[in-house]
Amino acid sequence: MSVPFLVFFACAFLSVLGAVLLLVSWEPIHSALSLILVMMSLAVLYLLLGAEFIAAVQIIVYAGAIMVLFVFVIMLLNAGNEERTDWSKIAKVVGLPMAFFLLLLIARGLSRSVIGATIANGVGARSNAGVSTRDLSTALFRQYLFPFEATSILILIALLGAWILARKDD
Amino acid sequence: MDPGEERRLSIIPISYYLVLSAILFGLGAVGVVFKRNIITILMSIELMLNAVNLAFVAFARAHGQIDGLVFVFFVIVVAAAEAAVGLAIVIMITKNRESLNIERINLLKF
Amino acid sequence: MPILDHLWIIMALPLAGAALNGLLGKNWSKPVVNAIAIGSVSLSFLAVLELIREFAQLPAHQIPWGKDYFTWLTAGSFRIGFSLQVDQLTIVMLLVVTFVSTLVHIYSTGYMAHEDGYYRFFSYLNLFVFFMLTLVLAANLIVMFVGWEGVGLCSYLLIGFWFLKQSAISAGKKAFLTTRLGDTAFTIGILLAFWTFSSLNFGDMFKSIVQMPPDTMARAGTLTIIAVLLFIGAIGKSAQIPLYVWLPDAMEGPTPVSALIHAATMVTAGVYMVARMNPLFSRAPIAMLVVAMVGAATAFYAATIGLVQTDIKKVLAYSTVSQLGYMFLACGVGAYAAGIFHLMTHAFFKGLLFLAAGSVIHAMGGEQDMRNMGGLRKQIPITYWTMLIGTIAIAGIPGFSGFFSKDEILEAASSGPHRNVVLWLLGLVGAGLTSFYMFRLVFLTFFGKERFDHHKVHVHESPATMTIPLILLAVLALGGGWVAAPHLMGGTDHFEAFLHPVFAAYAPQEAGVEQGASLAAGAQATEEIESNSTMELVRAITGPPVMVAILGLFLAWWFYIRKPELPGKLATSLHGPYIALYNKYYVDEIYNALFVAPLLFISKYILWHVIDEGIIDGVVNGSASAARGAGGKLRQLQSGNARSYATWVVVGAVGFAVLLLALLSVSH
Amino acid sequence: MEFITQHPVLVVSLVKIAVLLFIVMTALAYLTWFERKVVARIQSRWGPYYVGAHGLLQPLADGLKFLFKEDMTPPTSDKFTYTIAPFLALALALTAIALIPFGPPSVQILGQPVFMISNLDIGLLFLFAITSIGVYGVALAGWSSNSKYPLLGGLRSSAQMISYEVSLTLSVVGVLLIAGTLNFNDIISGQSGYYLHFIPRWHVIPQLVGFLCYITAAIAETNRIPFDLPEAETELVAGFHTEYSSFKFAMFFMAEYANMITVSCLATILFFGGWLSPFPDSWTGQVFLPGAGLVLLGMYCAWDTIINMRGIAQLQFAVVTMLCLVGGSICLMPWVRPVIQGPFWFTTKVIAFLFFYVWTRGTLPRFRYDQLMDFGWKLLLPVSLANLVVTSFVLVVPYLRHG
Repeated sequence: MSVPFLVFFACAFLSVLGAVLLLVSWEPIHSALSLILVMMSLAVLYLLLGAEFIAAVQIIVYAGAIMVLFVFVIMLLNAGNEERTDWSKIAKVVGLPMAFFLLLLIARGLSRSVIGATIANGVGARSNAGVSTRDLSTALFRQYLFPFEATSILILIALLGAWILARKDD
Repeated sequence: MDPGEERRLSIIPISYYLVLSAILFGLGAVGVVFKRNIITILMSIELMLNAVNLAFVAFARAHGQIDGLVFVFFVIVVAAAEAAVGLAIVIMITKNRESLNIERINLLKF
Repeated sequence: MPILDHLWIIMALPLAGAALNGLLGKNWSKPVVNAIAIGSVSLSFLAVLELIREFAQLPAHQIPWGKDYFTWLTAGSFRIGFSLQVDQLTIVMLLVVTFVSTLVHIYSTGYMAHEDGYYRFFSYLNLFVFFMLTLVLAANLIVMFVGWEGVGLCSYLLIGFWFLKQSAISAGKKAFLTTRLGDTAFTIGILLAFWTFSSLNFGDMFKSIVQMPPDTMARAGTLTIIAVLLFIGAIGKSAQIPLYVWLPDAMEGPTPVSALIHAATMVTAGVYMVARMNPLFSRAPIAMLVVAMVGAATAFYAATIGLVQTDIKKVLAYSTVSQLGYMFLACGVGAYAAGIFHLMTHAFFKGLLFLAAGSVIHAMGGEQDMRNMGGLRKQIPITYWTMLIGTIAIAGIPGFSGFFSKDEILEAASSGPHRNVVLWLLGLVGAGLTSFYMFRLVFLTFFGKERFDHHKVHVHESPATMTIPLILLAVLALGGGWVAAPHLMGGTDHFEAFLHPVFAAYAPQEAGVEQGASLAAGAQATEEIESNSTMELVRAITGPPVMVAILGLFLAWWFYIRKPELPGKLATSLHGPYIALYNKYYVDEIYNALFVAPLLFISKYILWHVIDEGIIDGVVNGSASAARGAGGKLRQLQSGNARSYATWVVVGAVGFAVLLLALLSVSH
Repeated sequence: MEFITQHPVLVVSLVKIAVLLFIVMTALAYLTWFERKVVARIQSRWGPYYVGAHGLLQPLADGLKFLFKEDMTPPTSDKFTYTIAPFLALALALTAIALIPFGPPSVQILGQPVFMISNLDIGLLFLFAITSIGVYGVALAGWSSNSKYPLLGGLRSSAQMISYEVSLTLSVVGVLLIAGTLNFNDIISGQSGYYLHFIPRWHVIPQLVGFLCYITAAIAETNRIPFDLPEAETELVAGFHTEYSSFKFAMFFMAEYANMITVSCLATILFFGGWLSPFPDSWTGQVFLPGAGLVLLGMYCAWDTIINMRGIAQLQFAVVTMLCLVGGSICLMPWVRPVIQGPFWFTTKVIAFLFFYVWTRGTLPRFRYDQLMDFGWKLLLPVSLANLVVTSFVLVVPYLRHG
């Protein structure tokens, strides 16, 4: 059992734990914290996969910005415990089984299907070293320049939208 | 990282990552369906996005291509935008309906 | 070679002007608008000059010089590039178009000074120039067609420029619809051409025409049909029988417009097209004959109507129609060069005449009826002199541009390869009539005693912006013909020699001689003239055309100066014909009865009430109500609970995943 | 022993961490002393004076006090969050320091650089990653104490940190464009060399605007005066840590100072050439500077001891004097001299920055909250953006010229 395996399973465990906590905790801020836990462990997994930059971005943007925003809003609205209404029937009848079915299905499919099999048999092994930030930026600004700009526009729009929505309507 | 470490890293089969991401995704879906608090539901969506990102990075690594990472980058950007707008909407809704419970917000019909 | 590589500049300049004035000009002062409009056009004129300089240095094998700028549309093998080309013919047209337009623009600044919608006028004018240049520069039929339709549009807009005048609006509509009639045939012709030659680039088309096995039924048939169809388009555009009716009414537009569009450039597009397609026409004898006949008939017929018109612009309009007839006659008898030559000279003197008429109207404060003019000779000398020159030119008095061109046409008709006595006679008489009604116009307007009252009308010479273009055009109307003159003095005809490659390139073998017909004639002439060139010159000058011209002049003088009461008597004695002529043979009325009324009936009672209201609306409303019903049922599904929606999404996702995995395992 | 040789990375790192932790902790403690002294001087007071000579033992006393106070937890608070918040804050603040190179990588033990714990390719990004989640400490503390003022303080601080983080990052991007790397050592070594043979090629010269933006945003990021809204006594008692007491409070306190140190180090690295000496190498005399400085300090202390000190204080200060003199003489040893250069300059610069911090605190009044936000979004952000744009254009121009 090599170090990476230990790291992987630790992080995997933590992330799943976080996800479950996110589901079961009634307090929104606890959900937020557990989600942050998930993100952190995913960041470590990205490092494990040699994607340093993505890991950093994951922390900065997700944990550092998005989740802070969530926490901020929770504090702002002073969101207390979630009301315990009875479950929506559809959710009870369809949602729960469906979700688990989906989960199992995908897991099974991945492990059985072409992708899962071939990659498990070491396509991953011939993958090169972790891509450097330089390569990533080159790809971003050459090949994917247009999508990149498009996303910047998207961000701008989101900014305006958020402003319009959240401002005091007078 | 030195090549030896590389080799040991790459021994972890990609399918592990994929299964993990599948599990996270499923949990996220469950959250979307079950949770009542709008904010929590948004979080569950973020969780699903994260799961997808993991799958992307894993694939990118498997095929030694950079496109997956680029896509993850875009997903993160979009997620940020989505969170901003979504939370703004949440604030709006709570202003109007004094409740974060999504079942109280049932105007989304004809 | 900058311009040669960037032909589009020539077109782009007026377009830019049009865009600027049209979009922003509303709030600009007149000087700015003038600067932009005139500037853009004159710049493209300069560009053309530069182009000529560069074109002169092109080696012969590179002519026609083509440029394919971008692929416009492709469908399978069908590719239309936005491609332009330059050859001698294009050069001539470009020169005429840009030059006359520049002058007309300058003139308009004076003439339209007091109109509102000033900027609108100029942006239309620029737009017209753009489309005209497109038409001329086009290297394939589609691009040409774009220009063709574009100039039609601009003519419509400009005829209806005073859109508060009912008559102007209807005139514009009439022009548009009538030309559309021709254009329909033109379109069909284009499609047929593509179906036949599987390409619409002039070069490729002509090549495949040449390669077609000669004298097969297929070839003769198709070529003839295509040619005739295209020619019908030309008939519409160039106001030939039977589609000439729109041109006289088009005089509702501002006079500069009449000068530019309805005399100098647009209406000659048909002639240009026929000349451009000469390889096609010269292999379709029947089509040629049709062209010639229509041309000659129009030339004569329009002239007769011109005799009795009293509106100064109407007279000019009919004379335009008849002159166009001459051009087609020339093309019809295979003397394309002569046709183009006449096109050029006509552009000069007819543009001049219109502008001068405009100046007269300006001076008379809007009066257009010649019966209320007279004796203006002294008050507006410049206008008088320029108009006189124009008249002499069109009448074909020796030494003036009109003489040379018309003489060449008639010569081609009489002694050319496709010689035909009837056509020649028609042309000859037409020439006589032309000189008669033109001098009648001059005499009625400038001579005799004044038939208007001074207190109402204050006659004044026009401003320099209007007179300078007049003078310039007068000079050209005077001397413009000499480029082709030497042929009469023996020696070769420069103009024709210049155009020769265009018409000789794809000339049919048997017609190889005929092509450069008048050139050859010129050659023979030179041979036999070696001995007595003066003799030849005399023969030309004292030839029948000149005789009839003189005769017309004399009759006009007799009727309107010597015995002014005579016309009235004549009108009463020959009452029937006079009324017929005066009402233009009732053609408009006939057309109304034949086409317009039934069309209205059909559209109203069948198309509107039955098809539109009944079927189409029925379908639309039906589908709408169906949708509403379905929606009413489906909306029960909407609980409004967002989570249930989310659930449905998840269900869909699961379904999709199942499908995906199934496919994967299948492919596995 | 062979364990060490097998896993040099592990062992050396552990040692380094331990040493650094010790140093940083001491530094934190004495930073408070430093601050109080300087502020006192600015207000023409003496500052701490009685606990030890010149109050040198004051930090120790404070630490003990914090340790022995009763640790109270508000009954209505959210226990878990309430507890982890201060740990989060301090842990993150200290982690950030682990990325800072205090000296050149060339100085090595067992093939491991001595003066830095980790040398990441994307060091800067990671630093930002860590500082960006530093918000949680404050925010959670504010929320979890379930009380009015802390909540407001937490809200304010998270809003403020998010706002100023943007300008902070943007103001640094200019430097990144010039340096073309995210690795600290490369950034620093990129600043070696001199304009006109004596002006050091530090990024602060081309990036002056960026530097000003950075330092402003940094002060705001660390919730220091004049941006210390989250703990504005006059408005919200003590802000987010109102409900905290004893050692939890001390952790927040240390976290704040640790953050100060971090941003000062970052400023030094990015704009002032990190451990590079300001003088050209040709001035060989400079290698004696550290030792000489210490010796001089020691002499001053000696004089002070003899003239001013009495009783126990005299004894204590004599020890200080000894330390200074010994340290100075060590630094003057030929094999120590080159090694000590890097850390010496680095710390000198950092101390200068810290002094600047304290100085501003002593001088400037506090912003109003709306002023703060306006300043952040409407002035700082546009300026740093403009700086970024201008920089990138200037950098691109040559490529444009040569195709």
